[in-house]
Amino acid sequence: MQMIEAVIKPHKLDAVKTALAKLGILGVTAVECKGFGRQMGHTERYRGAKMDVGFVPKVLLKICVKSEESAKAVSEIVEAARTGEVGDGKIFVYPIAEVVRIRTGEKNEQAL
Amino acid sequence: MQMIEAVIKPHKLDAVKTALAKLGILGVTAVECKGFGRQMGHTERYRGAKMDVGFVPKVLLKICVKSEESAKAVSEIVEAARTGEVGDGKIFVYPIAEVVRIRTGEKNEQAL
Amino acid sequence: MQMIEAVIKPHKLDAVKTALAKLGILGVTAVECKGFGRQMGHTERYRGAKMDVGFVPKVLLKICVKSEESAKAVSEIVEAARTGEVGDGKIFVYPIAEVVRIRTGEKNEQAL
Amino acid sequence: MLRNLLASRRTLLGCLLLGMILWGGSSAFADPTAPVAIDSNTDKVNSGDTAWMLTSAALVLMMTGPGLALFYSGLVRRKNVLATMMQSFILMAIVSVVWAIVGFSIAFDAGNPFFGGLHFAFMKNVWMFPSEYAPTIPFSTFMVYQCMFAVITPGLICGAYAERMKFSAMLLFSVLWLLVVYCPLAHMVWGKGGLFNFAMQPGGSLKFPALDFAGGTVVHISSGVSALICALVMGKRRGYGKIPMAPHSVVISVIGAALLWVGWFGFNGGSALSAGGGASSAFVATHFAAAAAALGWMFAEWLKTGKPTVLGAISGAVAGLVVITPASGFVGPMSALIMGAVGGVVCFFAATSLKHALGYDDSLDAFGVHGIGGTIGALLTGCFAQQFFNPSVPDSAMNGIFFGGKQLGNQAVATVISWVLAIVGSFILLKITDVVCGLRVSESEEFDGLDITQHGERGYNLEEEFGGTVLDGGSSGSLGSAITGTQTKVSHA
Amino acid sequence: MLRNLLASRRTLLGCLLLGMILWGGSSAFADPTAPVAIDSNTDKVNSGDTAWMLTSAALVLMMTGPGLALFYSGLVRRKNVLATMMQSFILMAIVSVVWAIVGFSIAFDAGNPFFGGLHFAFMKNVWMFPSEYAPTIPFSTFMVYQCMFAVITPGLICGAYAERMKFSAMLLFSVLWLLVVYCPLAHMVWGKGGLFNFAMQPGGSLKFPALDFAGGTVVHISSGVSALICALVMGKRRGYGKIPMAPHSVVISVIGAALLWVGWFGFNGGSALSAGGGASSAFVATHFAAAAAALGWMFAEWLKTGKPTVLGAISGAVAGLVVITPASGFVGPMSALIMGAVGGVVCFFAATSLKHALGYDDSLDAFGVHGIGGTIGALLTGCFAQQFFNPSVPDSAMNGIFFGGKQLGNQAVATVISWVLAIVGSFILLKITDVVCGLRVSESEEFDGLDITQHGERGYNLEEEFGGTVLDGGSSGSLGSAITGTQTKVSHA
Amino acid sequence: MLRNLLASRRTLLGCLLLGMILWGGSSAFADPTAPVAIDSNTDKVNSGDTAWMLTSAALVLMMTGPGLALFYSGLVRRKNVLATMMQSFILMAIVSVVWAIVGFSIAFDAGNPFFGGLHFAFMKNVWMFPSEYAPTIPFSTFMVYQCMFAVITPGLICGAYAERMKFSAMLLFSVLWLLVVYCPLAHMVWGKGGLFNFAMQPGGSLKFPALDFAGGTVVHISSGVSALICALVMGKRRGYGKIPMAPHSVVISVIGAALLWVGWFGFNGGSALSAGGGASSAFVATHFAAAAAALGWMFAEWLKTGKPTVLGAISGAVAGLVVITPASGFVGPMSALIMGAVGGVVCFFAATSLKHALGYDDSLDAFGVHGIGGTIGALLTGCFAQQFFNPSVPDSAMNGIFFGGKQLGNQAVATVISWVLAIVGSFILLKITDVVCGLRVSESEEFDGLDITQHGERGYNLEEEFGGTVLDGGSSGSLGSAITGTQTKVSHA
Ligand SMILES: Nc1ncnc2c1ncn2[C@@H]1O[C@H](COP(=O)(O)OP(=O)(O)O)[C@@H](O)[C@H]1O
Ligand SMILES: Nc1ncnc2c1ncn2[C@@H]1O[C@H](COP(=O)(O)OP(=O)(O)O)[C@@H](O)[C@H]1O
Ligand SMILES: Nc1ncnc2c1ncn2[C@@H]1O[C@H](COP(=O)(O)OP(=O)(O)O)[C@@H](O)[C@H]1O
Repeated sequence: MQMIEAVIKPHKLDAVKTALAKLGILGVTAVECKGFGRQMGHTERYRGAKMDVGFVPKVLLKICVKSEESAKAVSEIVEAARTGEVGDGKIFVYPIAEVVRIRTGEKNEQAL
Repeated sequence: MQMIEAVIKPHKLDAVKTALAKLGILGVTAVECKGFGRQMGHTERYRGAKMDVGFVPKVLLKICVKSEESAKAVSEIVEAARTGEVGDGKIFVYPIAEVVRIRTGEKNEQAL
Repeated sequence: MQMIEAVIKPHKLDAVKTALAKLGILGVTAVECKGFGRQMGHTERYRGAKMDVGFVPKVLLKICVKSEESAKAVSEIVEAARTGEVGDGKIFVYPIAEVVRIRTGEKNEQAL
Repeated sequence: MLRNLLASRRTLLGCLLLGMILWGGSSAFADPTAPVAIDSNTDKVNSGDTAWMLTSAALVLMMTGPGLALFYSGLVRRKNVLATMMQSFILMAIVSVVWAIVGFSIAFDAGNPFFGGLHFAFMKNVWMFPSEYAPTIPFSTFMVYQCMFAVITPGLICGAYAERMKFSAMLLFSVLWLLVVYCPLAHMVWGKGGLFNFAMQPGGSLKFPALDFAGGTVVHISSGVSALICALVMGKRRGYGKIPMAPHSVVISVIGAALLWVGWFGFNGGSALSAGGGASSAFVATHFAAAAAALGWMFAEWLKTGKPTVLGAISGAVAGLVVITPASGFVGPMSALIMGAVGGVVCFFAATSLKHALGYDDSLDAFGVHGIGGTIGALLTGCFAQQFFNPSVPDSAMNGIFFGGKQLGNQAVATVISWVLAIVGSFILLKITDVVCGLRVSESEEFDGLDITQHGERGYNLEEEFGGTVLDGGSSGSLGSAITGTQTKVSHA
Repeated sequence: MLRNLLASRRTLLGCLLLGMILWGGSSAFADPTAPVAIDSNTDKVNSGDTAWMLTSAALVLMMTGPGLALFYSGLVRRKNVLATMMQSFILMAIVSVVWAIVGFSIAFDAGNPFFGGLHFAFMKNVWMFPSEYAPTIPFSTFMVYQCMFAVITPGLICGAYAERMKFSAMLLFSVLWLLVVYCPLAHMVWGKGGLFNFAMQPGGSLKFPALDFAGGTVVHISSGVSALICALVMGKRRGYGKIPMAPHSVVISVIGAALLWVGWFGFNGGSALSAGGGASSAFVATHFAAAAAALGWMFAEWLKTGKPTVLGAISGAVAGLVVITPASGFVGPMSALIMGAVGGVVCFFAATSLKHALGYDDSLDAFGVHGIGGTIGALLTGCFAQQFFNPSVPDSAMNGIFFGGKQLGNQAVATVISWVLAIVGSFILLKITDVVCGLRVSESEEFDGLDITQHGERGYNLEEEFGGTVLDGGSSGSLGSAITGTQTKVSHA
Repeated sequence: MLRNLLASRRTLLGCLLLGMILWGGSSAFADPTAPVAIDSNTDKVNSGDTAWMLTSAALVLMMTGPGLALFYSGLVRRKNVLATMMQSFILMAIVSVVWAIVGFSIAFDAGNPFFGGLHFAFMKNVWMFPSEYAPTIPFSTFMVYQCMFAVITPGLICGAYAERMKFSAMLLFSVLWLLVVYCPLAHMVWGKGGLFNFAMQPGGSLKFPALDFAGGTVVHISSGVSALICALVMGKRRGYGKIPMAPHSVVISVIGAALLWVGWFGFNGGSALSAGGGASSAFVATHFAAAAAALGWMFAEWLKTGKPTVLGAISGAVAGLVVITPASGFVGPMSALIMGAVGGVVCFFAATSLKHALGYDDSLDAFGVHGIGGTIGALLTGCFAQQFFNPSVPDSAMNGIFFGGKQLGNQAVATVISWVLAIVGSFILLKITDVVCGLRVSESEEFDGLDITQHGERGYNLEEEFGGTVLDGGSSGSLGSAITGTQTKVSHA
């Protein structure tokens, strides 16, 4: 199994989830995060003090999939999350040693 | 070493921490997250607009352990976090290449 | 490629980012998190009920780097994030199977 | 299950009996009281007094919403914030309606020493003409001012059952409590011919003229003691004492406390029912008592635990306001200051040491602050009252014991009777409510929070990015885009 | 682009024409009205009435800020919270300035049935002397009280275009709307010689004396109907009906609603322009209507959807306040209660079923609550009014139809004319604004939120740990550390 | 360490000397002033005036809490929100107590031109009888109204030392400052026989009758200039100018600003001490100045930086309120409008360009808004004042220079003396406080935030899910579950 971590623009969350659902992937864990990269944060001003926020709000998705599904899932995510502008985000794929479903204790592929 | 990532129900956090402490594992990093899966989010209504929240609040725990302790730790977490109802969550185990304690620069097993 | 995950004290974020920028590493994803470990949380009191908060706010940084840059990056982070007091945090290094830049579909080293 | 029901049945029977005895007994006391005089001459309406009383009425409503709503909802956990606000808000609505229909009449129509009659039911005769109660303002002004008191009193009890009571149960209990505990008590203390009324008692012999300027017994003892009963009958919140239940936002509690302080000027100052020396004197007493009590609680805590908390300071201020309530129109500024300081320190110990020693879960310390504070206040009024500050007091024998009077006894009687009425009344009504619709939410509902389970809403949606789905609403019609023909111009940055 | 412009030009031309016809037509009606009498004798100023009116003015300003600002901003998404507050706040500023310069004069100087003259422009003669409008208070008190009404009315419209209108467009539109819709309508209803004015109409024949105590037509119909036009002309928010747009903090909306309720006592009670039976009666009606309407909406929702929401209860209270506004000085307490209950239920359906059926995006239901509520209120006033409660009504024929009068007809006329004026006026002014500066923000600005794109700020910076950079400010000078010579002692814990 | 102490000793010595000179000098000026006349006839109490003054007192308290508490605490970082609120709140308490004991007497008892006597200490004679200061209201009303001014003034200074001062130091400094700076200045301006008092000066020759209607010098210059000294003496917040210190919630600052605006009607309008033309005129001036200043600041910023910020608009409104304070009872509506606009623009530059150029860290711009605004206001009063609007002004020579008078000179003298008193007084008192308990928290405390380190609390506990442990409280007793015998029925959903 592999863990796909995708850092995406927050408003693409729905599109990505829909795309994954089409592949039959329903389990996803999402984390709010802040991205630093090419895309710049905006500027704010408070009583004349100008400040640059530095980061851009992003969502980090974690999707655990069977290794053979991984490539397909990655390409679907790329498709769904792309706007073509800087800051669309990155996908990282990790090897996974084991997966367990807490409710049943099932392991690995059964656990997904 | 391995990194155990456990997505659990938030109110099980204390139980899991206690269980880990019994194994002598005191270091844990916790992240608020939102889970999408079999368990459904609740429904809200604002001025007649009914909306489904979609996600369920979860906590993502990251626990780095020695590889030989991993199996024990996983089974303890399963034990402590289980309610038997849908949405109890998942555990993912990752291989880890290196661990460093920032304060001392110690590496790997000494760093835990 | 490798994924460096660093759990650091929040106020060290700027120093770490600056250090990484010196190595030419500009892409970082940051997540708010809570740490449990040797460092203790503070105590609060509300109408005489004394409670221990248990956790300490931390920031989890994820930085994906080429494997050959990893060692250098880790040592720079250790340098920048250290205060010498308990709770400085940990660094975990994961192997990564694949990286994709969503905007372009570029893979692996080009995607960084 | 069955046992519970049986137990409840037995309790109910007992209650009914007790109720009948009370009611029956009350007629024994009944003197034929003359009806409340209403003067159809509006010339006697004084614009200054009316201006002050309308302002005061607005201030007292502001105490409940947003004052109390904020004070209490800041102290609960995030998942119960709306439900707690709702308790205050919906009481503004439902109590007012019940008050219009029958509550006001029970409290303020002439009747026996315990209940008023029904001449003012459905607001009959409650119009622009001044009444015997306050001869320089319209009777409707008096009524609506008193309405605001009736609104806040059951609102105070909410503090005891916060985070676990069913919304339907809370509605039912509050309405019953208003009719069975509040209105009769208000009648006894302020109503024409009431048991404790010192100003309008047409020669009754079995009376205990008590000094309660703005509701130490009627409002604070009644609600605070009932709160204790609620906490005991309902049991603790799940996890109480084991998991931390830190206030989700002391910030909004501070706003609430400050608004309570400001509103209390209407509560106590308005109880003079006119704008002159009496109102001014009550206003000053209120302010100094609150100030001294905030310091009292804060310093007591600082000494005991090493840190002066913000929650402590605001709780102290509220405690001081409670303590001074019955006394405010009868005491001088320095007496008020002393009463406040005493109140702040005592309530600190009540809400911290006492509560934890006894182990009941009065979530937001409605008893510790209002029950204890109200009791102290009623008794201290019997120590510090001075006819000098209130010429309407008929006799200097009603001075406090520190000023040569002997009022303390009557104050104690009024206090005890208020306690008894609150204890018995609340216990019975809780049991009735439990039978009718159940008091507590289920374990899983308590866990998920009242906001989502009772009201289907969440207080804060700060993480808007995680989307969700619109199930219904907003998508069927198409008027929004169609009717205008040409699309409106959208400027591009 | 070009087509749009052409279309706009054509529209503009039409508008101008229409405007000229209106203006021209108005002179046809014009009777030579005597100037507003001002009494240079300040002895007639009554301190009680003045106290109440100043208090009321303060209360009405509090309705806009923080009341309305909170009520509305709680209902938008987090990224638009400040922009929504700003709309209320900046109206407090800009409307007041326009009011001082010319608005008050247009509304309250004597003139023709549609517009006042310019005798009071730049606050000339608006000083401490009492006027014909309110002979017991300074004219300046009357003016500033009315100013607060002018402030809140365009503020109510904000609910319709929230989350998508450009700040510059909002400013321009509001000022134009004030001058073209609000001031004339206020003149018609309350101004000396106005078309609907029942109290001060010097013998005009083409008049429709209407009862609008505190602004059912002037404030609520005008703003509510204009809100509908805004929603239609501007189109829906992007994603409306597809992505959830849950209120980001019902908590602050509850605070806002409670403050609206409290402030409304000044709005309606103050409209008596003195502190006596009339103010008291309006105060009571206001309170009971709000209470009944909160319950009405809540129970209707509870029955229909299974859950009583907090947002429902507070919306209901506001609806009740709207409904009672025109009637408050003319009806008895129980009539108010019934009107409120009806209003709560009807507005519930308007803001939920009706809106979703038609599909326009009135973001915060300015139309559903104020448009519908105002209309119901104006008509029900024609059913429930009683001369008994307001001796200034000249004729018992102006009683409501339930009390033997026949006022309903005139109420309907006033309602229809208000609708027409609001529809035509708003449509034209939106088109003008669109041409001048564009109505809507761009798609990406709407996506990023108005706070950051229109104002360069964010409402909440709760995650302070993620740093950022200071680009400018605070680092150049060095006075802060240098001047004191020795560093201040820093204690170590 | 030692050097610091020596330095401090030397400073202290200097201070004592200076104090003695001042005190000694003051007796040189002293005319034998007649005691403050108190009229034991309560018939002269006017209910309308009293109603307005009590309302105003309530409004002014509301300015501090919740107004100022919200305005300031929204501007700090999340970790200091409660500590900042606490500063406002605890001043409501501690200043009131000091005021009762001795503050009021120093300020308002007759005495020399600099200090009052002690006839009113411990509230002696401060009862329901009217006084010379305000012959139509109880003296206690006057006292409590002035108390609210004493409460807010040190509260304004908090803006300068926010986010870094020790709580104990803040308490001590505020009390000293009240007695050494505020009370004497209030005496000079408003006290019988005070140096600048134009109305009640029994023939002193060395006097400078100054116009300060509601406290431009007493409240705003004194606090604003002291704030500057605080900022300079205490030094910058750590990281100032390097790490962003964005306001954690402009949302609550907007609420605060709106409440300040509303409350200011009591502040300025109430300073007429009666409800008539004077109050009305001050009310109107207040409103228009705030409105114009909000626009002034906003448009200045819009032009200069390209974006109109919400924080700018609300800061502007507050600046306008400050500027108009000394003038409000002496100027007409259009003068107020102009003064406000000027004030808004000037304070914008003071709080942005000036501060950043000089580099001191006046965290929340207490100096930029109150110091500069108060100074402008005092001087502009000498330009725009008109006897027409305030018949109590004895002589039309006291008109502003734009209206044929020559008051500007005296206004300048009063301004300069206020600056000097504030500078010297604050500097000395800060040094004393530093010696006694240290001014600043330690570096690590500043880093962790004042909420947790000074008060042991956090402002927001929004992430309740991360648990923690209850160390103490709630678990020992068992009354909560035991007493009721049978468990309460828990309904299952
Ligand atoms: N090396 C990296 N390690 C971890 N996260 C990264 C890295 N580079 C980029 N990111 C994340 O991806 C997001 C998008 O990257 P960015 O450089 O802004 O645009 P793009 O992906 O279009 O080149 C960043 O905001 C950051 O969260
Ligand atoms: N494939 C997956 N990848 C990542 N997280 C997952 C995956 N499947 C489930 N999860 C996480 O586990 C949680 C529980 O899963 P769910 O399907 O609701 O119940 P259960 O684990 O009992 O079958 C989800 O809310 C989600 O956070
Ligand atoms: N085994 C672990 N797995 C995951 N995170 C850990 C582990 N041990 C520590 N951490 C994280 O590192 C942080 C610092 O650890 P701590 O023991 O407090 O100090 P130090 O790193 O200086 O020994 C913790 O707050 C926690 O977030």
